[in-house]
Amino acid sequence: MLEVSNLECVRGERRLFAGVGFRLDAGEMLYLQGANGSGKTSLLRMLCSLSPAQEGEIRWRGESIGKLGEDYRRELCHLGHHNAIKEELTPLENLRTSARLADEALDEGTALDALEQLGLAGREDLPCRYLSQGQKRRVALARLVNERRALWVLDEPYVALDSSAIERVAGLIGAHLQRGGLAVLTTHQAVAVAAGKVRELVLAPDGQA
Amino acid sequence: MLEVSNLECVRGERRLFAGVGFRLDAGEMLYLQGANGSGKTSLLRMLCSLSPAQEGEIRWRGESIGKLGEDYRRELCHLGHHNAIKEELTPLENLRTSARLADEALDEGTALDALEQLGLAGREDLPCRYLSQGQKRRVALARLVNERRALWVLDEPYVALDSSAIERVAGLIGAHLQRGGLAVLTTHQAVAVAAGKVRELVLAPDGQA
Amino acid sequence: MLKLVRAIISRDLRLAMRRRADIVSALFFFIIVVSLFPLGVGPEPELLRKLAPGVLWVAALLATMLSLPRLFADDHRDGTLEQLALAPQPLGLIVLGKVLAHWLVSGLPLALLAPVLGLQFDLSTDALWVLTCSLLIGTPALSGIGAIGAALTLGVRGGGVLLSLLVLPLYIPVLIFGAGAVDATVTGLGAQAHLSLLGALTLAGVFFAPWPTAAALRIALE
Amino acid sequence: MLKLVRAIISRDLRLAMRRRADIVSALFFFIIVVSLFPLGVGPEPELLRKLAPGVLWVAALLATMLSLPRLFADDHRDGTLEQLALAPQPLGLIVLGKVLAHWLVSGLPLALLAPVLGLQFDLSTDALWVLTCSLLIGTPALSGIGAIGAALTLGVRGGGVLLSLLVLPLYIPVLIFGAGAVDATVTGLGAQAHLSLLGALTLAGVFFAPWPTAAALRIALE
Amino acid sequence: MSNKLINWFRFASPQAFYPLAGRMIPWFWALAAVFGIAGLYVGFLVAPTDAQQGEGYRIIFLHVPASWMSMFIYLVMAFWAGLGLAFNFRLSGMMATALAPTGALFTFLSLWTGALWGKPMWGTWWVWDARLTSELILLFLYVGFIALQSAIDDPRRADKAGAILALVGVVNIPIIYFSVKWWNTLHQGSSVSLTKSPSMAMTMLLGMLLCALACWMYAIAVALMRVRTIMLERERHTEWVREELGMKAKEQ
Ligand code: HEM
Ligand SMILES: Nc1ncnc2c1ncn2[C@@H]1O[C@H](COP(=O)(O)OP(=O)(O)OP(=O)(O)O)[C@@H](O)[C@H]1O
Ligand SMILES: Nc1ncnc2c1ncn2[C@@H]1O[C@H](COP(=O)(O)OP(=O)(O)OP(=O)(O)O)[C@@H](O)[C@H]1O
Ligand SMILES: [Mg+2]
Ligand SMILES: [Mg+2]
Repeated sequence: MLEVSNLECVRGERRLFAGVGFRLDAGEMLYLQGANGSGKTSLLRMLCSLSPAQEGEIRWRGESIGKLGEDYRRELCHLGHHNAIKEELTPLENLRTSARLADEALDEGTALDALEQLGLAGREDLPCRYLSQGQKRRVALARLVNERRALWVLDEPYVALDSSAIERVAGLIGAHLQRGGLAVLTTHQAVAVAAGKVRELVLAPDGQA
Repeated sequence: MLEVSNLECVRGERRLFAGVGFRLDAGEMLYLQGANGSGKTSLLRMLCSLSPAQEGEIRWRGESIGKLGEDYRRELCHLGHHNAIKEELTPLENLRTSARLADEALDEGTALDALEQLGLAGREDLPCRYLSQGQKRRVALARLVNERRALWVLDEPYVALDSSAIERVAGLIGAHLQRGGLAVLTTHQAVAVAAGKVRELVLAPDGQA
Repeated sequence: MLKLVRAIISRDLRLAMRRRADIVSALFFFIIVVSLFPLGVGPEPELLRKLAPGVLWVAALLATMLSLPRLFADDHRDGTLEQLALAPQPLGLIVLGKVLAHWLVSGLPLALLAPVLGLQFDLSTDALWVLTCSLLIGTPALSGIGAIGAALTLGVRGGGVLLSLLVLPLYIPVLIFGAGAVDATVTGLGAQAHLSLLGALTLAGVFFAPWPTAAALRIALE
Repeated sequence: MLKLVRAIISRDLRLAMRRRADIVSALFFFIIVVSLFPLGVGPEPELLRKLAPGVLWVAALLATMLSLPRLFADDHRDGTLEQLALAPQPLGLIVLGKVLAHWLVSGLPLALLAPVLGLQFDLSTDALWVLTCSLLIGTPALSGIGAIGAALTLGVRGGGVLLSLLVLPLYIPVLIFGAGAVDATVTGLGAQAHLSLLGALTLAGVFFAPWPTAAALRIALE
Repeated sequence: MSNKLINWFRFASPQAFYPLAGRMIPWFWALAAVFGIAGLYVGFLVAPTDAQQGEGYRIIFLHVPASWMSMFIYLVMAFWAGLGLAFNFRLSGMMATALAPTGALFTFLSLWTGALWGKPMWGTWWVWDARLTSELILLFLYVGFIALQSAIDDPRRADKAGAILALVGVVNIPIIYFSVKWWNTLHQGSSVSLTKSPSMAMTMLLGMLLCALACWMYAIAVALMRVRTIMLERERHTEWVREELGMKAKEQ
């Protein structure tokens, strides 16, 4: 489904990586590894068509993602270093608004349930600015509970989470793969994801180009 | 040296913890644990006298830190969730400015050496906004290399770091303890710190009060 | 399509309600600037009446401009903008929603408050009417044009003031026709021509501006 | 002590140099606002000459005010402010350094630019001199007073506009004496009295303001 | 035909354009000097004193070409910028960046000479009429373009952001040009028929055209020089720039 070939990334005068290619099919996960600054985030942003690829091609269901445009974005769920939650809104509001903007309906019961799964019961109505670092991340991740889009691109989802939360998120990813979804994941905390086939890709330490 | 007794923290209408007490002597480290939102960051901020303690007392060398004021701050090094680096400045400039503001001299050679120890060689002169998440954290942590103040208060220093960087930081903390320093540390990624005696304190999961 | 625009508007309005201080303060800024000028200029009533249209319009313009940097900056900082850019719908529509919400929160209250302030300047009822109309018609253009500037300076260090630099010259025509309409009424000429030009500017501003804005946002995200 | 103040000033100046666009754009904002008012008011040269002192001073005030929100916000967001609050020296001194740096970057260039703009308004050489002097003497007070407002609104959502709300009324005395000094010169009276009052305001502003500011910062950090 | 096209695209790469520009610059300078001298000669020595305006009207030989160039350069700049945005040519962004300061200069000149002329003609340096105001906006657009580009340090991003601003600002050009027709303003609409005798109109037209050509050549020469500097700066890490600079170093 997702094919990447010969991708290259240049930042400033530094070539972060070149010739990166992989292929991901339904139910598979790519576990992207590499030292700090090796270009993982840059690669993920290219996958999301947020930044252009200098060289190489990214294809989704056989078509270049640049051409697909909105059709590609409709199947894509991205979670970056930032949480993309509003500090003024409560977790519940955050979750429902982000669903609405992604053109999905999410009723209150389902949303509450998702928050509870991430261990945020009792905090649904507290504005997010009062939450702790890890709780904010949990709110961002609660989106994944009802997310049915095919491709998940997750940049260090486990950051700031405690171990029980990490397990729960790993469980969500596993369930997604079992449903036939695809996932691309970076993390410095190796955590086993139960189901699905995991491919690994290691970005070589930089400074070699 | 550092004595904490009967500390209580209330946020909104929620009592995060109460009756927390511990004692830390030269060469010892406190490893503060607890689930997301259990109040670790809140506790550390109290230790730094950034927020007042509703109840209980914190003493340093036998005197209340409120009374000591500047004398206490002169012996304290705090690293929070935020990196406290300026995106416009280069790692080198960031390191030297923060030393200058802490009233310490840091010549260029030493600073470069510190950056190299954190694996930032080659990035000394790149404005920090271009650095990756982990590299930014490394810049913040490079301060620790030449830090000789007695008490280190570190809030999740390992976040976003790759495993080699984590080891190096753990080494720095170990060396600090061996020099007779004190450290208070929270992290969700259990990492062994080589030297020194480690006390553990677990904040009970919240929602019990 | 319309659903999305509505969703954005309702989200932005809700956020604005949470930060109500923002709206109230923009209004107070407006009031203070309007009252400040007579203070700097001197108390002659004749002079003041002459100043009124210009001062009111410039104050409205500055009040709008001050709220512009945050139009996208908050969303940018916390990563929401990235999510919006990845939404399946065209980004231009989302921007349109944000522009409309911005007007509801900044321009509309100003227009409604203006006649009260105009009273202090001893303006005639006619002139007050035209003032309100001109602000109602003209302020959406300010939001639209401002959005382009806000997107272009997004993430650029020192963006706030650079934004004013980019946007103020583009505001000049709106100011000329807006203040001109009131002036024309004060001096007994019809305001019709000015108002329809203002309307044209607004239509162009609101419906054309979102597209370059969306392009600029994508560039800022790169 | 002095070393610390110097260190802060040099750090802030360096940051300002990195974001040079900021300084340049503040100046352009000043220029644009000064040219904008006549536009709204009308082209009569007699009227313009009367307006000049008020317009120039108000524009300087607005330009200063626009740069205020970032006085502490950047440091707050990235955690530097926490580090500064934990520094062994009194926070008030650090604030003093930041206030002086802010003046060097915002007030000083405005004061130096003002006479050039005043020329366009057909002001006499005397009036231009007094204008520059009044700005040189008065703008530090703007930075000092502004710092209090910036600290009080730090981290408060919608702080930017709330800040104007808090600060503008406190700026009024500075504006009155500043514009008054120029006015007095234009009308042939001496500017002496106004200027010395302005000086007193500045001394009070710069050396008294850092302490409440420091207290407000500590509260903002809690 | 396809051959020609390929040739064109060859010069769209900085590497190929750099030496070409270098060879052309002296020619443009020379042409600018020739046209300039000729224009000034016609303008100051041949053209007769105006009956109403005295000698003061001769400022027209600077004012009109500067005004034309200010608008024309903006159009060219917007064209290059748009091209860069659409097709991602490296060269076009550089061209736009290189043109902006010259355009700003001419706009400034137009405003300045206009103001100087306005004092004797209208009795005031400045009025807020449509043409003058829109020309002032043009200056701010140029300045905004330059400020925006210099505030963004990634050149590709700077190019794109600048391009959007330039394209949005294009609406201002027809406003400047037609403002004298659309609104009833102080500024005169047609210039060449402003004098009475046809022979004088001819010499004036000639002088103005010569000055305009001189400005044109000057603008091209300066833009090419600037674009060469920009190329070296932006591509300083490529092989050809290193060679270029290395060769220079050896020559000296
Ligand atoms: C600062 C003030 C002024 C500005 C910004 C300005 C701007 C311009 C511009 C943009 C043009 C070229 C447009 C065109 O070719 O149609 C132009 C042309 C011209 N201007 Fe001005 N102008 C100013 C003042 C004046 C004054 C005071 C006079 C004379 C009384 C004057 C006389 C002319 C003439 C004769 C032309 C040639 C028109 C033509 O090409 O047919 N301008 N000016
Ligand atoms: N203008 C520039 N010049 C040189 N290097 C740059 C420039 N911009 C970015 N870089 C480098 O590009 C890399 C970006 O890496 P990226 O953020 O993709 O890393 P990452 O693999 O996600 O790291 P982390 O694990 O820390 O999140 C960094 O090494 C950074 O130093
Ligand atoms: N106004 C409030 N009302 C109720 N609860 C609040 C309020 N403000 C803060 N809290 C709660 O206080 C706690 C703050 O926790 P703190 O940031 O100290 O957690 P932490 O242990 O550092 O967590 P993490 O591991 O995620 O960093 C959170 O559980 C938060 O929900
Ligand atoms: Mg990363
Ligand atoms: Mg925490």
